[in-house]
Amino acid sequence: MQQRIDRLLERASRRVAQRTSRRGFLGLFGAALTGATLLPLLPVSRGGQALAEPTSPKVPASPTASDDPVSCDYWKYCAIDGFLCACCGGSSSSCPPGTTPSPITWIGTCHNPGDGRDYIVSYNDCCGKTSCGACSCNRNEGEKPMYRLSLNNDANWCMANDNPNYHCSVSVLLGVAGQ
Amino acid sequence: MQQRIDRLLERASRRVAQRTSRRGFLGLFGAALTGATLLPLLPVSRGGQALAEPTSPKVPASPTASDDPVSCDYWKYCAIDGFLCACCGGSSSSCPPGTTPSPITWIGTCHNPGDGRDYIVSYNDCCGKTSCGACSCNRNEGEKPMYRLSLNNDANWCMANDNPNYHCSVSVLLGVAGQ
Amino acid sequence: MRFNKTLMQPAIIALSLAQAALLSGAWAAPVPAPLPAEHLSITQLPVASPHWIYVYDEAFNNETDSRLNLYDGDSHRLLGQIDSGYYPGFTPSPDGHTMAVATTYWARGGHGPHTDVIEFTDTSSLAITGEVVLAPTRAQGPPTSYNIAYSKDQRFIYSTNLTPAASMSVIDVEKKQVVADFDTDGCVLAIASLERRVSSICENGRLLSVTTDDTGHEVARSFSDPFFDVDHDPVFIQAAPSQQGALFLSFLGVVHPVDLSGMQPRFSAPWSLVDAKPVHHWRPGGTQMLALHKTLGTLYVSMHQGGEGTHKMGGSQIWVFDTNTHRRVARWPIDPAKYGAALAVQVSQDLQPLLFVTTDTSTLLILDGKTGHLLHAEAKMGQTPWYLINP
Amino acid sequence: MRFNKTLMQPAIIALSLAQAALLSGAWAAPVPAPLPAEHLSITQLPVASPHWIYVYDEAFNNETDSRLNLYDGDSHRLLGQIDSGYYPGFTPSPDGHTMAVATTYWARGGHGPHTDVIEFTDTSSLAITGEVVLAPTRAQGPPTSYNIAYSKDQRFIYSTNLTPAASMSVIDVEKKQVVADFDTDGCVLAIASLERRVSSICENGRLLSVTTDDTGHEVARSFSDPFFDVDHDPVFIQAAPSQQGALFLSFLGVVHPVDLSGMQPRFSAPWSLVDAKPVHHWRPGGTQMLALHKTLGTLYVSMHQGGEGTHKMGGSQIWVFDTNTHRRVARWPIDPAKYGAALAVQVSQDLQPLLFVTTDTSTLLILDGKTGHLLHAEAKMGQTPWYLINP
Repeated sequence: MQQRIDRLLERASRRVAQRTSRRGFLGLFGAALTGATLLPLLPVSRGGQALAEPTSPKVPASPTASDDPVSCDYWKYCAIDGFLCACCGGSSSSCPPGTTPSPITWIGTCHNPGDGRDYIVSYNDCCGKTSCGACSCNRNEGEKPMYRLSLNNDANWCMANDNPNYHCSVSVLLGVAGQ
Repeated sequence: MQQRIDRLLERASRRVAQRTSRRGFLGLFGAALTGATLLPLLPVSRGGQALAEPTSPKVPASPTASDDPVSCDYWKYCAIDGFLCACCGGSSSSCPPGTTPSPITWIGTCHNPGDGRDYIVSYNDCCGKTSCGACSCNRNEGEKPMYRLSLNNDANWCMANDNPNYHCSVSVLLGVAGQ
Repeated sequence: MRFNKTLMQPAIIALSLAQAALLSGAWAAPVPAPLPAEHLSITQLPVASPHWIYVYDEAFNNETDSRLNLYDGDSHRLLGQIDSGYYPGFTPSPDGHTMAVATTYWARGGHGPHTDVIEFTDTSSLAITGEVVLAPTRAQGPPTSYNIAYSKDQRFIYSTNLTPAASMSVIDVEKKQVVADFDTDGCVLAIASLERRVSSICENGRLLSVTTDDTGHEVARSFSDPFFDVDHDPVFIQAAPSQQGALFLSFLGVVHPVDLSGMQPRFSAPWSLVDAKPVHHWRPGGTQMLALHKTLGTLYVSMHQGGEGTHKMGGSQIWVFDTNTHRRVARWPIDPAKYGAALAVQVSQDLQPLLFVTTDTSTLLILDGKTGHLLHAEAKMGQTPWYLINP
Repeated sequence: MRFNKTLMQPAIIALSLAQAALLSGAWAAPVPAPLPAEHLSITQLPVASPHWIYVYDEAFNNETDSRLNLYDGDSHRLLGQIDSGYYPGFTPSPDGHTMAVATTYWARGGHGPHTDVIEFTDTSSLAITGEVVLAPTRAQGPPTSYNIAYSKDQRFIYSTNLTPAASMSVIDVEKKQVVADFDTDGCVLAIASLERRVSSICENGRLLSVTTDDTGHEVARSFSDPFFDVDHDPVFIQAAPSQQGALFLSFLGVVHPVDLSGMQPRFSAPWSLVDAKPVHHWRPGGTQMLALHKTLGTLYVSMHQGGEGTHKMGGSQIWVFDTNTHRRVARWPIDPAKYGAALAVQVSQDLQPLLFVTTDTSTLLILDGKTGHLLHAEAKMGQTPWYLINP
């Protein structure tokens, strides 16, 4: 049900994208993603898919590693693909100095072993400098191909930035999934 | 004596470079380097320096390797620094398809173990595509710092090409040293 | 004092050594003629071979400098390089004479104003012969065979846009200009068929097919029925071109043959690479997990053992199928400890096919396409060789 | 049939697992509050530390994408990146607030028209604040501290040209434009001294020193006597800035102190790092083979064992000298088998100095500058970290 609503809203925002100017659309979507009040606008969570087959070898095994933001095993990174900004001068949710966050993102739902909850995570790219090159990390829980864009981590999410050059990726906790 | 003459000629050509347009100069120098008749115009040979201390660990040890143009130990490569064009679609004396040879070069004198002779070698860069990346090879027999430009392999010798992008390096036999 | 000694001593050694060398040379066997002078030249490519392969190196740590490395599977030599910029799309022309590369460049390396462009490279000289500047809306995604596509008559190129709004630009190859754009209703990629039709994959599992006229403009469009389940078992976008259209493959290993030779796309019955026993957990994965020999009907798939979220994981085996019988005919192990895991596969289209495999440790493996015999392993094929293109 | 099973089975597992998770969660210990939402932000650099270091990565396999990585020698973290294009020159401004990078860019990645430019980056934000376009004649050579130089009063930048004719461009930093050019008679590099004087090294071992006026134009020039022997023991161009000028070092390990604080360059007596016994064959080598702590007078040199032609070979030991007494005070081994050979060295200029060493396997080593104790080894510092710059 939530899935269907989210899908509808996602389609609506894509239609907005098609009908408005590129920059106008970005302003709108950017605002939606930084304001916590707009959470229901987010696309479908990955929780369902992530549970669909529980034997993923990429699920963090060690509780120690899973809280370390410079480790690919960090639980928030369950659908990240790229260089961890925490290794590039930023943090797990902050872009390195001199780069610009992407206003558009892909979305994941990651399980926090610390409190047993699933969280919705926005994966933003940080843009404007060439590849950071440190801590390359590719995890794909619930990730979908590019035709399901909001769940895809292959597309260059810097695509809509003034400078679409990809530098690194952050994961931003938006809230508990399903609330 | 030869050294002094070569030095004088080198200075003369550099003065030409300073007094004529960049392109005009290149045409002249380029012709000098492709025509075998202009050999005496070449800068000082590296033979003297190469003998100055005979314990170089970079001297080709195995006669097998020293005849292989995709090996850094090839005797002609005694003062090469960069990617071997023979690994990049060219040969030891030919640029890869779609690249452009540099009309200006640095010069070495290499000992051929096959006939016991020292040969003057012109090291040309091949230019116009980004770094080949294959067979990186850095040998420096008789190599000098950038203020002795014609004996220096650090400068980008694509500098005078329409496209100064360095792709790989070749070694071109010009003749026996000292003749 | 100390200073002078350091300088002088080697000079003395040098003199005596030089004398020794002269003496020993004088008493040796008959003197061979000196080697002749060489002439600096530029290598010309020989006639193209079906055993050539373009290895796409994303150069992920330096992504503005991706390139296509042309490699000869018989001589085991690099033949040359086509620079391909940032997150490119690429496709050879139907006649094979041109490689089209759609890419992005900046005025200042990786910053300053940027330009999207399609560049044309002559595949016989590897020289760029022209370009068409695009609107700065080009889709920047993973390498596929379908980021851009020539129309079958080679007159137009279809190029995917994503801003994130999805659309298609049509480039007139002769006029070297963008002649049309149309919205794709959220559908992405460019799969050409008929004379001038292009199909895209939609988020609901349908195909959108748009026909263009001889000015490049849309004259008809239609949506197919959904042919796969996006939520439960999506298809990879790295489909393999087939004689009739394309072979799609799902995350769980289900083959979806799509026939684009008629007025409407036709979907044959899906069939699975794996049996249903979940204990096996064999799945396709990587960056280009399947390759099809079009005339022999042989399908090669990079397979690994893993669960949900492992669809980009490299393979430890290449599974080989007869697409006529849907039977697996071989399993060829790749030694991941020795060569890395298999990320991309491609097969030459001649009757003595070579199977090319690149791994996550940048090794290019060459296997006999009929027997699986490992013929060659070439290390250090760039940083991240994620895609393989037949010439 | 087979197809359906593959799809359905995981869904059943999912349902039962989800139920199990819910149940076990319901009976667990007191429930902690959910983690709060995070806000996406941009990291601000803290106040600069003398223990920061810029690691220059030439990215030799992708040379159009070189970069300066800013690294904290205390926290062992990357702090950020300055893109530096192709074969750059670089220098921090005298006040430390700006990093100037002279580099080359192409309109199409690595082809098309190219532009030489000096870019200015604010070292507190790592954002580019401006640029000056140069004539396309910029010297493209190895990294040194002297490819470009600020005048000591920070008003001008001197930038070396090589076409191969050698000249110098003068850039007005305030006006952001090239204001003058002068021929350097074949001499290269830019070593600033006095208020507005720049010196270059000549092929005969002399220094050319040119004084410029407040419009950037040449008003005086002079040549020094030769201070080293170009043919028999040339000095590296990777000299170390000293309090009075620069410390040059020769291939055979002879130190040539140059004092640029007076109206004419003064050369102190050369002294050697090595004794005269040729059996040792210890020599300096690498890409930045020496570093000087200016106030402590401590000199660090990367040393290896080798003969003629090994002057770019990385070191297996760091030799430490007191430049006042010319005595070697320590030999610190670097384990080349474990970390690679030492290509570049730099020392922080504070009184608890860190010695930074990069190796030919892209490792950054951090040693206590007084004891040589290895404090940290950071692997994977880019492709080819060939130079180190204090902030």
